[in-house]
Amino acid sequence: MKEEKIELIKDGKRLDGRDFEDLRPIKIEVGVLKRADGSCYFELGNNKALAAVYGPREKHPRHLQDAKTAVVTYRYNMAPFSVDDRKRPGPDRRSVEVSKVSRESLDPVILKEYYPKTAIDVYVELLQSDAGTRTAGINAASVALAAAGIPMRDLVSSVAVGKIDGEVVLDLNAVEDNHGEADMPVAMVARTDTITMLQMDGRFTKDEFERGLKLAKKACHEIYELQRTALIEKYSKSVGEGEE
Amino acid sequence: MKEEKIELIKDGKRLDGRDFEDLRPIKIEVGVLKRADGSCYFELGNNKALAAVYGPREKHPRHLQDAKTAVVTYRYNMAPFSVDDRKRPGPDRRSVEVSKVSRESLDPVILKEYYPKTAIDVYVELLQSDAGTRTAGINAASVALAAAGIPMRDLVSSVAVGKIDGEVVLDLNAVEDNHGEADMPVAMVARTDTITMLQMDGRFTKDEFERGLKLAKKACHEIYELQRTALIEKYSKSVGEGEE
Amino acid sequence: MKEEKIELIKDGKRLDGRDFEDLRPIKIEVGVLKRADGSCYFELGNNKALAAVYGPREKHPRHLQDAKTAVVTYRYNMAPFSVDDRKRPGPDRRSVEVSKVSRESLDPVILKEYYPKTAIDVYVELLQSDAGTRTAGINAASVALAAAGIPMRDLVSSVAVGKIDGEVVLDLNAVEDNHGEADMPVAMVARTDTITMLQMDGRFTKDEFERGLKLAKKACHEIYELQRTALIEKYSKSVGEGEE
Amino acid sequence: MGIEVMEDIRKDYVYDLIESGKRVDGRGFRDYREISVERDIINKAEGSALVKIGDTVVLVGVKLEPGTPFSDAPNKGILMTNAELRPGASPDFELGPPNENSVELARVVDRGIRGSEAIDLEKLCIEEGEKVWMTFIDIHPLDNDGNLVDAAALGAIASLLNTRIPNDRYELTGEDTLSIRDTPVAATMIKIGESILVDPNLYEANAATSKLTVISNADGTISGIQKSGTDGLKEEEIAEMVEIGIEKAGEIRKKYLGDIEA
Amino acid sequence: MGIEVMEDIRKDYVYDLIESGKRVDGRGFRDYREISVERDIINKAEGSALVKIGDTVVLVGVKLEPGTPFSDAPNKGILMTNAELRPGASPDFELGPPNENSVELARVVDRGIRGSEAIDLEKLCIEEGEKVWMTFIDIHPLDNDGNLVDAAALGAIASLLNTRIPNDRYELTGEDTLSIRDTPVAATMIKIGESILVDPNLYEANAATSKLTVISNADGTISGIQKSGTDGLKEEEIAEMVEIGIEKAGEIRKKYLGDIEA
Amino acid sequence: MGIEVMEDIRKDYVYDLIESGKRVDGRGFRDYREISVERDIINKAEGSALVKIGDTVVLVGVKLEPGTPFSDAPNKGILMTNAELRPGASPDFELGPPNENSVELARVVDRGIRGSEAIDLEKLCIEEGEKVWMTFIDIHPLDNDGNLVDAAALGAIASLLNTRIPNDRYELTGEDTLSIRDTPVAATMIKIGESILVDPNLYEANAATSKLTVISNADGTISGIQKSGTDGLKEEEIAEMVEIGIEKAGEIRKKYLGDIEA
Repeated sequence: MKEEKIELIKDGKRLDGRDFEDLRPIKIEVGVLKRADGSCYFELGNNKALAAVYGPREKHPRHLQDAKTAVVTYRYNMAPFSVDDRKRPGPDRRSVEVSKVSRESLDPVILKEYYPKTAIDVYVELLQSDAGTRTAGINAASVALAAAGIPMRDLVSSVAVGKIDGEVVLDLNAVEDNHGEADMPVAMVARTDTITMLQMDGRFTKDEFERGLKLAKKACHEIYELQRTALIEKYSKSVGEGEE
Repeated sequence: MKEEKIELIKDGKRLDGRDFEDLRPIKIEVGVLKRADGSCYFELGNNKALAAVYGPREKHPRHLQDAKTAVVTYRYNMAPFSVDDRKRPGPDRRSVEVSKVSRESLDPVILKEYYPKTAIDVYVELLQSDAGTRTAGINAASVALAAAGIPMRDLVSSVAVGKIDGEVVLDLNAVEDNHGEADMPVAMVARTDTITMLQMDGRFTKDEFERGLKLAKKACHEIYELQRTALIEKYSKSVGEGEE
Repeated sequence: MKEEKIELIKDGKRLDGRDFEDLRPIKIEVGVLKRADGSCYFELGNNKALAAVYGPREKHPRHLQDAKTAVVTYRYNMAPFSVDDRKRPGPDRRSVEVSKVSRESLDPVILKEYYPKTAIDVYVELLQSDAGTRTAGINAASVALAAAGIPMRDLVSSVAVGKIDGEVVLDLNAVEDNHGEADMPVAMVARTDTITMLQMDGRFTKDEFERGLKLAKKACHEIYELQRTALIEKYSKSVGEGEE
Repeated sequence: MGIEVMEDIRKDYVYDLIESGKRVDGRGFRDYREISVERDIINKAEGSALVKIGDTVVLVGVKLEPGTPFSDAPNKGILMTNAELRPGASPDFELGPPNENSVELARVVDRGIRGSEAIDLEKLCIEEGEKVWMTFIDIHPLDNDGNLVDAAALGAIASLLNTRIPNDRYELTGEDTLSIRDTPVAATMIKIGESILVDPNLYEANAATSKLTVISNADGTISGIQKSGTDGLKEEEIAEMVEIGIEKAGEIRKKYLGDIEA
Repeated sequence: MGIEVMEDIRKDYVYDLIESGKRVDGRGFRDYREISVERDIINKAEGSALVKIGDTVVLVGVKLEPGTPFSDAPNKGILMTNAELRPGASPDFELGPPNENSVELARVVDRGIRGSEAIDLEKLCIEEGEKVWMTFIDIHPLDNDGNLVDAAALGAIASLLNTRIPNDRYELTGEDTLSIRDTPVAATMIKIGESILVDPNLYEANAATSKLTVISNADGTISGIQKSGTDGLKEEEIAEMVEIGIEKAGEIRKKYLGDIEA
Repeated sequence: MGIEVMEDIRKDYVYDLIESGKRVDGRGFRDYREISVERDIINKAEGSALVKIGDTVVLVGVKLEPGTPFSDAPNKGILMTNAELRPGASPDFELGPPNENSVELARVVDRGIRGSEAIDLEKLCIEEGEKVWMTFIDIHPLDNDGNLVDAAALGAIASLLNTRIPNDRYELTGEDTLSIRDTPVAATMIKIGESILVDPNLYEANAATSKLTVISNADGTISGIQKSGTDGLKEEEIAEMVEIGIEKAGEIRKKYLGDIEA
């Protein structure tokens, strides 16, 4: 946060022209990969996330199987060229933590008990990053799980809120994140308003926190509709084209 | 050894006021941890060692089980803040070797054949270090094993001897170790005078070596009494308090 | 390639006095190790390669067994002191690739189906290196496999060709390799002229490539005879000495 | 299998008790276990604290070393927070490199300190662009009976408040005390059934499916939140937990960090 | 076991088809699947290309950073080529550090570029002996339906042809475009039965026991060859494959890199 | 299981034989197997030696490279001793990073050299605080038939005695021979039953439950001791072993290092 102070809000608008409560442009493509059982490409502004889902498939080695439920893994990975300074390949502490909270964000909706002893593996690649990558990844993964035919209670939708120049705003981009005062990624089951991921850093008053959470909730509803629409379109197209 | 020459003995006394054959102050606490099956906190001068013992418990993965005996592991670890220059976390070559010789120092007294296919795991944390850490660790581990109820032939006691300013002395501290001429850590079953660990570096004449070994032997007897007393006190207190 | 231009051919001869189509001196010793099931020491000029073969033996862990054939592993390793700048111990990307292509160079001749579920392990140590190490390693390994009694269709022989000062020549040494224009290691089953390894880097015209391949072929036949002779000599000696 | 059955029984027991308004150790839902904080117990560390919350024991040590600043912050010291779940502290901890739990523990504590700007990193600059103080906070759990994160966060700030800058050792001059501007304190809650409990012990933590850690500052602002676990929480529940978290942090701050001016 | 039986049946099917002169997807033996190359799609990379060959998709990104030259080449930039077989791209790829397949993929692509001297490394010297541009080519397969190497090699040279030197980001001056002097293109062939097939798809690649990749340049010279697989090849077969490889590379170069002056 | 039974039988055989005063290979209890030392066999190394003790073969190579001194010893060269138990040397050695046995082997050899101060590290200073010679001793067992440590230690000192300083390669000036001031030699003994045996071969080493290595110098002083194994030793036994060790080291030194002035 705050390397040098730059003005992030001018005349009531953010640097990229957005209002405080605007999402960046979103683009969703379902079923973009051949090999994966389910996949989704999700763009959020300049973030490009690709999720591939495999499973339910045999979990090996066997001693990692769970006799009662499927074991869900989630690997968030930034491509080396996805950021200004090349990222060294391989997991780092940040990606380990992001993978954990992302997995937990999806865990409540996956009907894991239907497939004991199996693995459901979610791989999320960030091909380009501009802040908000974990939320883009969760949105992609949620759709990819559905596309893979994994039985789910519902979709999960995710977005971050933050604070820049003293204002609570939606969906920070990288400049806003680097020079802002707080960032709070949220994931939720939009239909039931159940929060499945919540992290925060920077500094919020309790009031700002509550306003932020409401803002995130509203945006998650929007994202949920986009996710649903993308899945329905894909499905009707498949049916229309006689695909399976 | 010997970065720059400093006088380690003045008027027949060592820098910390000890005589040649004096141990540093020792403090032993038994059963200091809740989760471990047995534990011991052992202070030797400025060394603070904590041993936790788990087992006998199932050894996994299974292919590492021994059908005839328990498998003993011993991990010696220095906390990052236990030394002047922060130690990077994780095992290094020194700790790998110390763990090996420490395990072998205890191996002869553990009745491993009573618990085939199991694991007996000894974890020793050096929270503060001032030379002689492996001996403090072995003393702690030996008591923790007994406290865990692991059947043992006897306790193992350990101390180092060394050479400073040409004199064979007991139990070097860090300044003496860094500027001294030799260091020799010894572990033994005090009651049977069986030596179970012996290492030496620096330079000793054969005579110095023999005198050193005798000095170590004498000190191990002292330490043995302290270990025994600590265990008895703990045990009587437990009984007294109606604890188990 | 080409650090600085130096003249590699003078008066039609190479710097070490060889003609274009000359191999460096070769020395082969069979059965040089006691512990290995088969072994071979192979010198090619200043390269010193030692191959040790173990197997067929039980493959563990079991989940790596193949129910139909033996699993062949091949590890190429340069000793730290085998090169001018000390090589850090442990596999690097180069040795991983060399190990793969070397294993594949031998795979076609090993009758792996005779020993399902087993391991055949080939370990090649480069004790001194002077370009052409992978070919020396394959030659050593091929003989060591035969010496271990592993059933084989035939021996594999290997050599590199390259281009220096515009000429296609056989068996580059390190100076030639560093300042040359192309290098192409080849392995083949000499008797059937079947190529089992082929790699190339630098730049060749199609014509140079074809001439190079012919040159390599001719040299592999020479090497094959040396390998065969070494095995026969060892065997007759063993019989003569009443050894097995 | 036997172990799993035991665990299920234990979870049921914890649940049933809570349904009837009780906790396994008799505490109220909003009560912490007994807390103690001992400072400066490791003389090799620049700062240290041994924190006990019930039977949970965490040792935190702070070390400072000169190092090179990051190129995008040439006049700032560097903060590194690390946690190792040493296998002696619990039968559930395994040998090996940091796993997702130790990484999360370290990063949550780190973000709390960073977000509160408790350490004035600019004061840790020795020579701009060349040399700054690297501050290592090492979290070393000794006994895990649940709620490591609150103990670790409390240990971290307690250590920092007593940290000396080792100018002498590196033949440098400058201020000898680390300047600390705020006191972030973590409070962790779980939801079991419809109840919210603070400071879960190990049984409770294992029985719970969602957990929320709230890190808050002297002025009541929040500088870190982390939800974990496999179940969701409602907005109202979270709001309530944040409220409780701030209150509990205030009590802990007053009682255990109160003697220190921040 | 079930899976292995399936695989054997599939291999037999591929074989039988080829014996009768056909390929599983109806192509001729010397035909590539449909190829597409999209450039400059990752704005954080200095150069990038998304290459599709049939259903195989590989993303390649190029990054440049200042670094220290090797002591034996003080006036030359450094080229590093890396490939990660990300587990999302195939059920056969596993998590973990690079294995022999990813190492081989990266090294074959690397040697093709190095052998052709496509990059003028001397132009990447910033200050002799002190600072040079390090050029990282990162190969990131997204979907593996066979023949990753041709897609990766094509993606690498396509990316390089559009790579900008990020002088601004590092407050340096100099030329802003990477100077590329040649266009190495890989063509991969397999032998099944007595037939030679170009651009094997995944079924074919799994059925084949030997594979040859030939990397050739604008002038028809060869700058890389790699045989892999567990069966040998005859000299005549290799000669034929090299010939085909050069021809195919020429077609690909003209069609997909043709708009660029090299 | 079959293997374990075989091993037990073999151990019993070794024991019984020793009880009757014999060794498996017919040697006396105080006899080494045949030793040979070949020097300077690796021309890429600055020093090297191939040591055979019976069928045990160890190759040791010494490399020197300029490097940065440790900050607490700015005028001293650096010594690094490394051992890799290469899997070709024994069916018992496995691939992978150094394990406790290879670490112990390297460290015992290292301590012997360091304790004897055989290398004058101050003479390896090139420029105080800036540049010193880093001396790498790499121990590379080729065939393990027991007692690697004595072979490795002998190989190390034999290599060092012939080590050239590669000033030319690094365009430096200075003395070209490494100054060696002492010749530490290791002698290893085991106890089987009530007998002490020197230079255990593999069968004997496997049958023994305790082992003692004594490293001693030209003047009869000791510069390293290492006990290993799972059984204890009595003070008198150790004293006897130390006495024998010094004597044996003297014989080896005279015979195999005697032509060199130390």
